[in-house]
Amino acid sequence: MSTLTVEGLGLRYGGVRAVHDVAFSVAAGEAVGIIGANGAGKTSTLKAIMGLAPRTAAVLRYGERDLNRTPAHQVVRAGIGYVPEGRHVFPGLSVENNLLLGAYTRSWRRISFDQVYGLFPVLAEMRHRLAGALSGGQQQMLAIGRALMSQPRLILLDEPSMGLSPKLVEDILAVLKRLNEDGTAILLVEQNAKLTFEVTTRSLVMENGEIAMTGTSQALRGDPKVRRIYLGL
Amino acid sequence: MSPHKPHRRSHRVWAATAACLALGVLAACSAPGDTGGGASDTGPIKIANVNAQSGQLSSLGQWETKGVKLAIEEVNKAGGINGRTIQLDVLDDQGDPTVGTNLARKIASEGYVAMLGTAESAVTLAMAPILKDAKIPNITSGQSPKLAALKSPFLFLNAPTSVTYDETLAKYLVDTKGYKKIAMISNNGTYGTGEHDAFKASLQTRNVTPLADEVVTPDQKDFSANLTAIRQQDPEVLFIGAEEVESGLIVKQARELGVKAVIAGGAPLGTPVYVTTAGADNAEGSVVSSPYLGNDVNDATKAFAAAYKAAYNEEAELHGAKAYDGAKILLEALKKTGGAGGQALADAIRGVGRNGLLGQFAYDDSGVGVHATQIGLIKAGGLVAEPTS
Amino acid sequence: MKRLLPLGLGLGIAAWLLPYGLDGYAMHVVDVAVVFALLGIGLGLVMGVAGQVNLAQVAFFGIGAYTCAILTTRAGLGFWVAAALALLAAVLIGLIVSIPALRVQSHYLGIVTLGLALAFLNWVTNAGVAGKSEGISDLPVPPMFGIDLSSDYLFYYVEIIVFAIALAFALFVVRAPLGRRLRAMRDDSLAAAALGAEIPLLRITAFVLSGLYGGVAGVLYAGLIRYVAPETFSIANMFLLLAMVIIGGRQSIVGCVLGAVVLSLIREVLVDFSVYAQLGYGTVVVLMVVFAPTGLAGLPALWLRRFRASQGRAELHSFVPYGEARAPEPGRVALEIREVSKRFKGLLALDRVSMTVTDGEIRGVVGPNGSGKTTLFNIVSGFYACEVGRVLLSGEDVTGFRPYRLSQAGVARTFQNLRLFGDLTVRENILVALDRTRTAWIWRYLVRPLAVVRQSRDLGRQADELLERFGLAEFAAAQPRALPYGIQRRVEIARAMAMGPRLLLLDEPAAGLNGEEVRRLAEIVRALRDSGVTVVIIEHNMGLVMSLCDRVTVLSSGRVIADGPPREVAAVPEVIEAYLGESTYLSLPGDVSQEAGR
Amino acid sequence: MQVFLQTLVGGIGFGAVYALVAMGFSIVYRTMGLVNFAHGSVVMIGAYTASTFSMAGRLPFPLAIAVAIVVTGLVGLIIERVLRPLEGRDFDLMLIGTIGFGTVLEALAILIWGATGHAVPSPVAAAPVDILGIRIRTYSLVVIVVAAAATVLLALFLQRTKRGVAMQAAAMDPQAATAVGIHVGRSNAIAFAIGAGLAALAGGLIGPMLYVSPTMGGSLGIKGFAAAIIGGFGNIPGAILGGLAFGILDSFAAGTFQGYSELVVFVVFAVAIMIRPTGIFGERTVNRA
Repeated sequence: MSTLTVEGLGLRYGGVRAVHDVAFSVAAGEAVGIIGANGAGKTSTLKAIMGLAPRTAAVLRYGERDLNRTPAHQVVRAGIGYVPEGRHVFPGLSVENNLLLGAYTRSWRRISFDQVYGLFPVLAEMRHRLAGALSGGQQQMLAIGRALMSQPRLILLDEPSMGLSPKLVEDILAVLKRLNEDGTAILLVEQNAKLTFEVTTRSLVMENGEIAMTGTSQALRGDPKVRRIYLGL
Repeated sequence: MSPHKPHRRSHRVWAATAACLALGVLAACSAPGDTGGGASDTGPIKIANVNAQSGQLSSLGQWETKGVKLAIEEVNKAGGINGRTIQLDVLDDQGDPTVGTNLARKIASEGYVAMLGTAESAVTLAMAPILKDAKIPNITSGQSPKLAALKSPFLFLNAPTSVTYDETLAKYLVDTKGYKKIAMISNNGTYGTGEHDAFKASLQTRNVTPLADEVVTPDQKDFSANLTAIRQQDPEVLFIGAEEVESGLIVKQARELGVKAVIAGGAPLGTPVYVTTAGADNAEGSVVSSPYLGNDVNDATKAFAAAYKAAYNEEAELHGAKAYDGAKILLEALKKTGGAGGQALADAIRGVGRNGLLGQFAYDDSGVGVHATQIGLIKAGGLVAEPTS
Repeated sequence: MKRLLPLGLGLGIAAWLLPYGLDGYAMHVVDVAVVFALLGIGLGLVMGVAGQVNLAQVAFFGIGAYTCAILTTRAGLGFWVAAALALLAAVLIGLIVSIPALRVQSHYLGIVTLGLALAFLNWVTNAGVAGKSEGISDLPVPPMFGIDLSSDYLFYYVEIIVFAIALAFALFVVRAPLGRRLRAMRDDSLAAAALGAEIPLLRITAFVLSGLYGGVAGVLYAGLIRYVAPETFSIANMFLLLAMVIIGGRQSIVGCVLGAVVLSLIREVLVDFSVYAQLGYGTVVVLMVVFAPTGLAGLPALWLRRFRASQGRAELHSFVPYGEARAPEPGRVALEIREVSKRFKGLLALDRVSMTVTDGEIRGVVGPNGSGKTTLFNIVSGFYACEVGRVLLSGEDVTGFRPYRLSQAGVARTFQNLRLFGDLTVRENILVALDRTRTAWIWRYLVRPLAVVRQSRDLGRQADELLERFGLAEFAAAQPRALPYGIQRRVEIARAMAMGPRLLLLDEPAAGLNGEEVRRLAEIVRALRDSGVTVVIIEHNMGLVMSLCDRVTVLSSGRVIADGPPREVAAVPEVIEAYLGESTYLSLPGDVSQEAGR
Repeated sequence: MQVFLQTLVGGIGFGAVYALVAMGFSIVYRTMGLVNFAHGSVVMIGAYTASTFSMAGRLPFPLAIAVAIVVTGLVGLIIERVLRPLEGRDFDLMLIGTIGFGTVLEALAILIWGATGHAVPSPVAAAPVDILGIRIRTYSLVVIVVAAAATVLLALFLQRTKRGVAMQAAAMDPQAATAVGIHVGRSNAIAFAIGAGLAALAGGLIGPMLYVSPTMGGSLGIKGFAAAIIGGFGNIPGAILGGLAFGILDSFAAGTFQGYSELVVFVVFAVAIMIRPTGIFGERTVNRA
């Protein structure tokens, strides 16, 4: 089983230091959260892991695989699925094509949509619609479904709750829990602390590109310092 | 910034201005310019052949150059003129009049005694004033009536002007064949415009008004609209004033659209390029007005064609023959002047009465030497003389 | 500049003496090269300096030459009268060709201008007055006090004098405030507009200038060759001209001249190998574009930069507060936003947002991602039009004003992702903002150049003062993109302040700054407020917002969900929900309202 | 009426070719955000290759076109590789770079095939179809059918194949595409090669309608580009419609304005672009903002 290990991760956009000296790990089957206010560097951390932005890291490995030396389009082949912030489905393609692209690294001959359609029945109904025509919640489901199509052992989710109604957030929450129970490791980036704490066992709090706190989700849930970091008090 | 500096700067500016003025005076006193540059009396005799060797019109230019080279090599093999060899320099005008004027200056300042070419009337027109000032005779392959209209004593044509071509054509079509329903299509390039004006004038003298007078651009690809308008008039003859390729395209599309008229035009219609572009079937029967109808008209043309074939391994055609004639006339004149150029050479050219490949040359004061063309027909993909009735 | 004077003088003398060493043909080649150099300047101005892809330069050239030819041969005008009218015609055509530039840019503009150049070519090939495809020959020799200008040698002197004046004027314009604005527009037209540049007028100006230079080149061509024909103004020659400018360096006028002269001469040398010449310059253009986009003129700078990198580093100094402070009028409203809504393709980005900012206030605008903060700024600074609602500045209705008008009305802004003019130095960035004159002022460049020089010097002094105040003096000559991010942020604020605004909008000014830099930023913003500027600030760094702002407006999903002093706002349940998740989650030890009350 | 219809038919025949050229522009622009001004020259190379192989090489015409598609595809890959460092950095510089490439290709064609050009016999010998006095060239029909087939095949490729779907995805959202495992750079290169291949198809088809010469790419390229813009740059159906519109406009202008047709065509084009810069269907492209 594979563990994601991150040490000394840094990322700059132009001259901006977005992430600095971040270290953590996600064990196989574990669910870890990263929370923090806007601009704290959460999204950048995920992008850095996926290799979607030029990064520096002392250690960046997933199991046996050195992600530091893996080109971005190969990361998914290591068994890591990614749900980007703002969903980023392919708007001009049908739902089914979006899902198929999720399985880009696999053969399309014997592909099954069962798992995804089982988790999100609504996607089965909409399978021929263009992804751009879906509602925000459906797009979020599609983005998660797309990531699942690669049959990842670790899935990185970036703000899956953004812009969704409480009911939909609950649904997503349930799905994430189920996935985790089935053995998929989760790294969840959220601004919504409550949601994060419900899904994860351990969380990191980021502020200004650095890790400000770490602890079990249980402990952080009661810590007023978390709120201060959020509201800048 | 200290307050003195601007002052000092203004001093400098003054100094500069003064220097410039001084230089200006110097320049006015002794203007720079050529001291040498004239043709020398020893060494090879330099002749320039200016033609497009690159660009769209280079096929024409390359034919002309082949004809010229052939003539020069013959003379050089025979020992040159007064023991001096002829040095032929091929200069590329790229079909651009500006480049042409550059080359005219080059010719004037680098000791050339005469110039052969170009095939492009526009380029020749641009060069003419400079060559005239430098007193350098030019035998051109252009055929625009405007060349003759210049009446430059240093400009000669190695072929008839469009007026002659089209007068012959009109005479044949209207007077001989009795066609009255004639449509015209011509492009607005130099050649096309010249043909258009000359043929229309020839028709007018015969009281024939063209049924249609379509003008196209040299770049045009689709002639549906123009040809359909022509088809509706149901003409007996379709006159084409355009270069080889465009003529071919027009004829091809005309036949496809069901225009059955006899195709008629100037020299371009006598070329293989026209025939292959139009397709041999479509070109069949085209009436061509040309001073050079083929390689087996007489002994002279046969000899020329054989030499041409030997040198370049391809069939001789009009443009090569034209240029050959022009070069021969120049060489004959040079023999008379003993290699000297200038006014003497121009006068000598005017005095040459060559019986050439294109006919009997006799220069008038407009610089035109040949005053007649013949009618030929495209038969089985080749040009043959119209059996005179 | 002063060091260049002897060099220029030397070159001038060399140019003056040049004909004495040339034969007639070489002289002619040089004459033609000078014409191309003039064309190159024109293309450099419009494309390199103003960033407008113009493939109709050769048509401007043609207009100049043809007008001259037509008026002298057909209308019988004297050469110089015709020349003057030809310039006018070229300028007019420049004006007409600039109209598409007001609507489209980049490759669209490229194909439209190329099409218009073809249209021109088509017209001269057809029009009887233009001599059709044979062109017009026998243009008169330009008269010149008895000097025979039919001699290429003497004509050269006319050319070189005209060229010197044209070059000097181009260099003057590029270095003067107008050129700076044009370059700013090229680098970032949005930011330039926010600094008060009237973009449409500037684009027109660029085309008019290139028309003028094309016209001058055309007139000289007509006088030199005394024959015009369509082929000279063909697309092939347009691409050749383009190659000259790219190889020489489009952003540098001297580079354009260099490219034109070098390529003209090379073309002449290779005249009998024109295909290889074509192959050669095509290849060089591709290589230049990939490896040396600044062209020949940029090479020294490219090498110098490598050399300079190893030298000592400049230092950022601390900000010196403004001495004189304008006391805010209590209660006076600086900015009022009334019920503003904005919709993007069905998404309601702003939903009846209202807020009132009083004079001398520092107002924070916060909210989660996508809550509409930047949209609000874009409406206040005129980048977006709002369908519903009004924006009032000190009581004056400015709804729907263009950015430059708002800038003139005293609104300055910075951008979330820094929009400094990358190819301008720090000092020039400041200078662009300092220049508050209207673009219409440019007639003075022709009529009263000295007034321009005086104004230019004035602005320079102010810029130095401002750089000093913001502690940026040592970076004056640096290009912004070479500077650390924190310094770039400071430059952007200095640039905004250079406009002397009443209202300053800061969009995430602390993004990417470290703790010390954030502290200094807070100091600067306070000092700016103290000097009488009202500040509205969008920020994610809540610590900064809480400590700096007098009041905070919280947006969520395009609606205002709270408005008030920071501590009060932080206690509003909706705010916490918007930030942390559900509000039920707050009922935790140490109730927020208690904490806020402390 | 007859003139009108015949002009229309003629315009459509050439419009189909413009449409193919415009499609090449659009697919490259849509996937890479690159305007390839050398496209016209690639068309010319395609025309030469196809005609040379069919005439001198005595290959059957469709096979010769296939060879030409391979050749221009390679040319496309080279252009893409050389200009790749500029991708997403400086749009105008890329534009000028492709103009440079156009110049180079033209010079190469002159060196290889000479400046003169050659006529290409029509591969279809059948007589024109006559419908109520309207003549329709058989070869034009062939061109229209092939163009339509190419469009359908391209659409099927983009919609039904893994590579095609992935190419669209790479164009819509390069980052998300990378995250699912698509090599975006390679995908772009293939798109460029397909665009260049379309150029060869257009060139090969137009050879027998015209005359193949080194300069033929110039006006084809400009008109194809203008057609792509008229239809909505980057939009495949737009390219088809734009191509046909441009062909028809060209034909009618030639009939009505004679020698002045080009002036009219380009002025109309300039005005149309100013009124609606995004063309008929709106611009479809990767987001370059």
